[in-house]
Amino acid sequence: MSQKSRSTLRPLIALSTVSLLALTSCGNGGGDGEGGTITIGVTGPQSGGGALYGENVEAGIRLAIDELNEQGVTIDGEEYTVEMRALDDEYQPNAAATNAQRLVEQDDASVVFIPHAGGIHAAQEINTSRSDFLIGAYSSDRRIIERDNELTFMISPPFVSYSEPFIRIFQEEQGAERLGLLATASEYGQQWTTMITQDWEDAGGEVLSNNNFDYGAVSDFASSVARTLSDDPDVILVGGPSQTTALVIEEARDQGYEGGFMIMDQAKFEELELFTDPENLNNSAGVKPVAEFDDPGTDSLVERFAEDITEERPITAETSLNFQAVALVVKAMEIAGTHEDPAAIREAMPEAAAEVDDVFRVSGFPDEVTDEGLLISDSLEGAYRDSEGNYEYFPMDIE
Amino acid sequence: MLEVRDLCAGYDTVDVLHNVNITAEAGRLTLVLGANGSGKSTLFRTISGLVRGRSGSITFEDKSISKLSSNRIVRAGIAHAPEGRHLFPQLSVEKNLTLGNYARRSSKSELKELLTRVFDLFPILQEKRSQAAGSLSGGQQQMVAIGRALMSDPKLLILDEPSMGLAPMVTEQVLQAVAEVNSEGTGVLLAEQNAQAALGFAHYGYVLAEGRVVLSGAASDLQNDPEVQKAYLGV
Amino acid sequence: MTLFVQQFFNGLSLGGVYCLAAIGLTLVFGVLRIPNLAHGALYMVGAYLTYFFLTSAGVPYILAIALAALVLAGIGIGMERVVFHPLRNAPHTHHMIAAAGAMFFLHSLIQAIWGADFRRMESPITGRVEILGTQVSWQRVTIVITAVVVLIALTWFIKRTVHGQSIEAVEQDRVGASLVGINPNRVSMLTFGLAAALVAVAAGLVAPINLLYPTMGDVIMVKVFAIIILGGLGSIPGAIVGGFTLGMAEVMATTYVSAVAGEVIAFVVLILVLAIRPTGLLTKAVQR
Amino acid sequence: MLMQVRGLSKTFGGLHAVEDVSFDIAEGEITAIIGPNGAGKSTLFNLITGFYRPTAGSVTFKAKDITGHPAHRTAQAGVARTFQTTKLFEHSSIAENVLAGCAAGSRSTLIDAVFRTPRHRREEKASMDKTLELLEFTGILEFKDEIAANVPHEVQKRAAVALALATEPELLLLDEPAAGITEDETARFGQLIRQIVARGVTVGLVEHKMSLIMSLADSILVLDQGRRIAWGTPEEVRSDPRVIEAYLGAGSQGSTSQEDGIQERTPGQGA
Amino acid sequence: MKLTFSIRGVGALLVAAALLFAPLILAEQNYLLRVLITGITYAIAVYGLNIILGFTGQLSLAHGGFFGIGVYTMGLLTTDYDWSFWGALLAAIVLTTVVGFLAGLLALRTREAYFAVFTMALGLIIYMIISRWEDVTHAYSGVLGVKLPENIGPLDFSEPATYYYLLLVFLAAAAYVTYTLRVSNVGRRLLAIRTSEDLASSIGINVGLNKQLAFTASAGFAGLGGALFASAEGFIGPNSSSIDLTFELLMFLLVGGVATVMGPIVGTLLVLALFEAFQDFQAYRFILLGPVIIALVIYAPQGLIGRLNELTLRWKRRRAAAPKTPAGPPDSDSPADPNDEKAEVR
Repeated sequence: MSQKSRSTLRPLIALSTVSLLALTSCGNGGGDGEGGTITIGVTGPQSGGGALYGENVEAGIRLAIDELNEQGVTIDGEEYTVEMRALDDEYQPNAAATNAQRLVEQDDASVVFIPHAGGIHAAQEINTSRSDFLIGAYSSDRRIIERDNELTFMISPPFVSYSEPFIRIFQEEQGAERLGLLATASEYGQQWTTMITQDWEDAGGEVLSNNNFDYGAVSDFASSVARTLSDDPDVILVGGPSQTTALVIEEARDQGYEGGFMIMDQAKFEELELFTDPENLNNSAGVKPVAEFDDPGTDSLVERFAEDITEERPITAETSLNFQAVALVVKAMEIAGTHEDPAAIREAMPEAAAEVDDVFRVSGFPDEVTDEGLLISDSLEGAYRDSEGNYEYFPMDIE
Repeated sequence: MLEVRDLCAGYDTVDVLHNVNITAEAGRLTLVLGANGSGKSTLFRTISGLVRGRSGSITFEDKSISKLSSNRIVRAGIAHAPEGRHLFPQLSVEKNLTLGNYARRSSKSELKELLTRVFDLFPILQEKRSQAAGSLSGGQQQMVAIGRALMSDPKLLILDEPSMGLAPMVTEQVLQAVAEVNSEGTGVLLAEQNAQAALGFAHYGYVLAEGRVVLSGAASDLQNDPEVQKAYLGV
Repeated sequence: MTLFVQQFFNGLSLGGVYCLAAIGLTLVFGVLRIPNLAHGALYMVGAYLTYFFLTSAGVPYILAIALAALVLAGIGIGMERVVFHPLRNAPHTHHMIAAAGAMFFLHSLIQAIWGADFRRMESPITGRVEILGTQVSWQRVTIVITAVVVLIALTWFIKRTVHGQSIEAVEQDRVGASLVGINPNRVSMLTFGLAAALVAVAAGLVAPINLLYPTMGDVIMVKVFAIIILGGLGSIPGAIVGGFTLGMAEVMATTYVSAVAGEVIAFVVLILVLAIRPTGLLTKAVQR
Repeated sequence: MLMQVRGLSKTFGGLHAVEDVSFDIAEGEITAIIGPNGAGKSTLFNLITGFYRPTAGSVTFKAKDITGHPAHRTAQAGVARTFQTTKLFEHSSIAENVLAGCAAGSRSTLIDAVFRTPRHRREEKASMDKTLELLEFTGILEFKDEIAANVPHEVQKRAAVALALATEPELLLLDEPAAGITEDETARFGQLIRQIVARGVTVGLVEHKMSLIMSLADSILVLDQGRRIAWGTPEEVRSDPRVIEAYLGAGSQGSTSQEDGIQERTPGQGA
Repeated sequence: MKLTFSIRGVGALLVAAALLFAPLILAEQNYLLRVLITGITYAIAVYGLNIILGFTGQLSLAHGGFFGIGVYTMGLLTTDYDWSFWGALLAAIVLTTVVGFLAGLLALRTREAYFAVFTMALGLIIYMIISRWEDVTHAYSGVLGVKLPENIGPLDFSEPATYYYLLLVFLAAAAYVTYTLRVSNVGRRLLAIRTSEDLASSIGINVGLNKQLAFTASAGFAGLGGALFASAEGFIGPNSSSIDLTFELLMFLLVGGVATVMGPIVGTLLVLALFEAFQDFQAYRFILLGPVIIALVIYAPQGLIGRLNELTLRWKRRRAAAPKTPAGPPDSDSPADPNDEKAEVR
């Protein structure tokens, strides 16, 4: 009897020991005292369906930090090393907020990067009240800056910026009338769809049946594609994760579709090209590939991404925009003379925008940081791949 | 051939068998009598490895089988047609029968021979060979159960109350078949409530009551023994 | 009309994949009475293994699927031994939770090995064929043909071979099976191995028209549960009929109603079936 | 008559498990149901206690028709039962088992329990008293804190009776109460059954151990192949040729001649 | 019996004291307080799960869904419809209870694995509705600005510690109800059903009705937990109704101990602490945690508290010089089923 009970108890003892150890280790996760380290916090999906996305964001932050440390960071006359601490939130809003608070309290982070709208919203519930930290919001959901949260800056251009040039290309230049809807059924896809539907109709076009479906949950999307094509559209809105988007485009081409695609900004041309025959992408509008920018730092970042992160996939805006944002925020710390006061850092950001080193200017570096927290770049462009497979770039107004 | 010595067995906190001693000779028909609840089924289930004995020994052809699993025991030559039959109801009669040969893995021709033997014994099964076993009448199901046990070409056939739930005429038929199998040289260990009918065929008999052997003897002797009646009716 | 024919083939290929995935689950349930929640994770591992053999090892496509099936069968057997065998006498709750643990483990493991990236598995089978006036890709034709071939082979295995028969025997009567000399332990392992192999084939077939990622099995698992409930837990013909029915229903609902209808139809069917006939539509009333 | 059973039948897919069985259970008596394996005794039990719904016939308890009532209503009406394979709440202590029997009949709701209303406290007290009394009555008080699965079989048997008695039945139906216990234990169990009757609870039982039945029962119902073949006092039943035939097969006349070659064995002695 | 209770009582008191003083100890550690707050809202839902799983033995996989209904009732009513926290809280409980009742009518016609699969489908449908019915739930956009409780006199619930104590009151209520269930006739009726439905109905327990009530109450608790969660978080999204959540709740319960009083809270906080601790393993923590879950189920299925209860009982019995323990059943591997022995003809 006693033998049996001992063996049954063992896992429990192990479990409680582990958890006790873990709890005590929670307490001393912080930096090595004042002066030495600046911690940049990140909470994003590292597991589950969004893991790759999270990895890309982290890559940008890590590359920026490496570069910064090479150059040296001096705040108020003192040398600092920048560190990244990333936690997994599995794309869950409440987990993101919890992580943010943990990063702030236990790792002394004063800036936390969050790459999804839900997590940003949840963190905004606490970042000016229960805790005190600056949110680096990587999401193009405009509500983020409309909440008047003083400690948020929005890294990616709001997706509304794409609507006007997209419609211009297809409606005005090509005379397209019938718009099919085949985007992912996520929050983001729905917002995009609503926006495009309204703008397209306002511009005099016809919007066909909504065939949005969850790119992550459907095992075979041929039927949604077929249904969209049966309406005979001139152009189709697609978009979600690049890889799935590529398959949707390919399926449509395979089923004989020859019209154009408007590609939501979540998908990137450089990734799409990897997952389907690039010819399938002809006559599509979307986000300009990072490598196509000719900003001063572009080439070096592309190279370093391939060297330090991976050669298996190309660098995308998820990496480059966060790369830029980290540089911006650290520069703001230098200008503000503090790495601990989020409000001061935020306040210094507009000034910092002009002073960031060229090596961090990669893909439309922000020229301006608005009062509400939007990073605006005059040089940001969209991309159109014509029927020959050549890219043309068009300017975009961030609004 | 089969020797059960001082066997105790049961389930969980229930002891069913108390020091049971039984011998089944090769080629003979050994009868185990007893009212229900007397432990016949438990005895058989212990022999065929479905229940582990708590103590005592079971040897078959001088080898101990008390630690073997039931598939090993079948391979050793003991086939058990259990109470409740435990057929594969949705499989055809023929499938049920061929599965009976599972442990033996006989060659095709041997299999055919065994099958013919069963069909000779129970001609009705040949007619119903492709029907689902579960759709047969009780008597026919019992025939399938016996047939399935015979398909392993056993040296000892254990039959647990083959007459249960059967009409007297069918019982007669089934018992006749058992006698025939026995006369062809297969040892049989048979449990029956229907003592009189079975004693007519048997060579030797044991009477179980409340998990103990209370009587044993040549079948002819048991046939008119009032003690048998006492064991059943508690007179 | 072309749309219908097109969708019919889509439904057929989807149904074929569902079938293969569902049969394993239903077999495991029939023999061990376990609803194996890790089945979707096995599907995912199967897809990655096919990917590995095809791209990294350079094995031809169909052979890659076969190899993946073989390896996954081993994993399935291991899972039976390590996770479910020790729990064979435990209440069903425990199985489900342990299976969830196994599922989380496999997700993490695959992510650790192959990363969280979406992966595209290019099928060497390209091009299209015209059937009844519509273009159907050879890959889909391959799916349907392979599914049918595997289903026939499986039926032959179950019905005609000794090992296959032992599965059916244990499913129908455990005691009877022991008495004819069938080792229930071995049948459990065999069933798990077979189930894993089948789900690997399903995954290998569908991978080229889909993407690989560590949580790719989550979606299919729910559908597969819907299928085996529809067909009756433990029933192979039920899983086949249920698989094709659901595949077809999903495709047709997406085409003629809406995308959301296609997504929810599995659950609606599930709830309706359980509400009307809790033991599944195609099961005969089982005697107690 | 406490309970009247008339023309009770039950078929399972064409098989007549119980066919046209009628008998009475008289108040304050012990009625036994016997028969060979598969005679339909347990089915009859399940029909009377509402676990099965009869195909035909009626069951009247205290002049009220309870035919086809679900099991819990039958129990609430005053018919308690035990099961063939002793059923207990095996992970609970013996006392908790009996308390469960008290709980079944209690009227108190969760609201009462949460707010500890007087009714709740009264019932809790009464339940505990009743439990202790029943454990004492069945002679297993010393096991009250033991987990049911761990106690000897005899104790389990008695606990099952205590549990059934906790529902305050007027009729207690015991399904093979003496299966799997030794002769001494069986004898003691017989005494317990008599004491139960002395408490004013009528007893019906299915049993194989003839020694117990013959010494205990006031009347015996004999079933064979689902039909009633005899119903009467132990003496009547014992000498009824149909009963002997059912048990021993045709041709047995209960001959008294004793011949040589028969070794009589005393229990436990072995070969 | 007295001694057992006192040991268990001491344990319970320790946990209670730890919870009570947590905000003081944690002081400025808002993060840990936040983990605790989230943990408590989950634990309340776990108490709900405990009622149906622990007391009637039916595995419900719809509880993530019920939790989600609570989350969204609170979330939507206090924002789009501008209800007060308290009104929305009541509505959340009532709505989940009603949904639970209706679902129970269908679900409880099935048992065991079927019940589990049925409720899983139910949970998924709830999730589908929440994540797709954009006009009402805002789907993936989520709901911003869920209200905290309105101040009561000097109590300012925007202060995390104050809100924490409010949650503690609800938690205590949930634990108390569970305790009461365990030691009262109502709970005994349910436990009876869990062990054997036949035996339960043989002693006059209306199995169907009691299961229905248990499932309903169980859903209600999940809704309460969800509503409190929504308010605590401020922002909610469809994830709070997902099947993953169901499995997390289940894991909390299993680690703590099914059918115990302290199990849900101890299990929830312990596992959450583990999750937080293993954050450094990031995506790969389940390579470790997966096997831990399996090992727990195999080696300690009664959970931490269940195990402790057993040990105290055994210790107590040894001290009391227990009556001779009968020999246990042999370690048999055979598939024998004692019921077969005397099976009646079907």
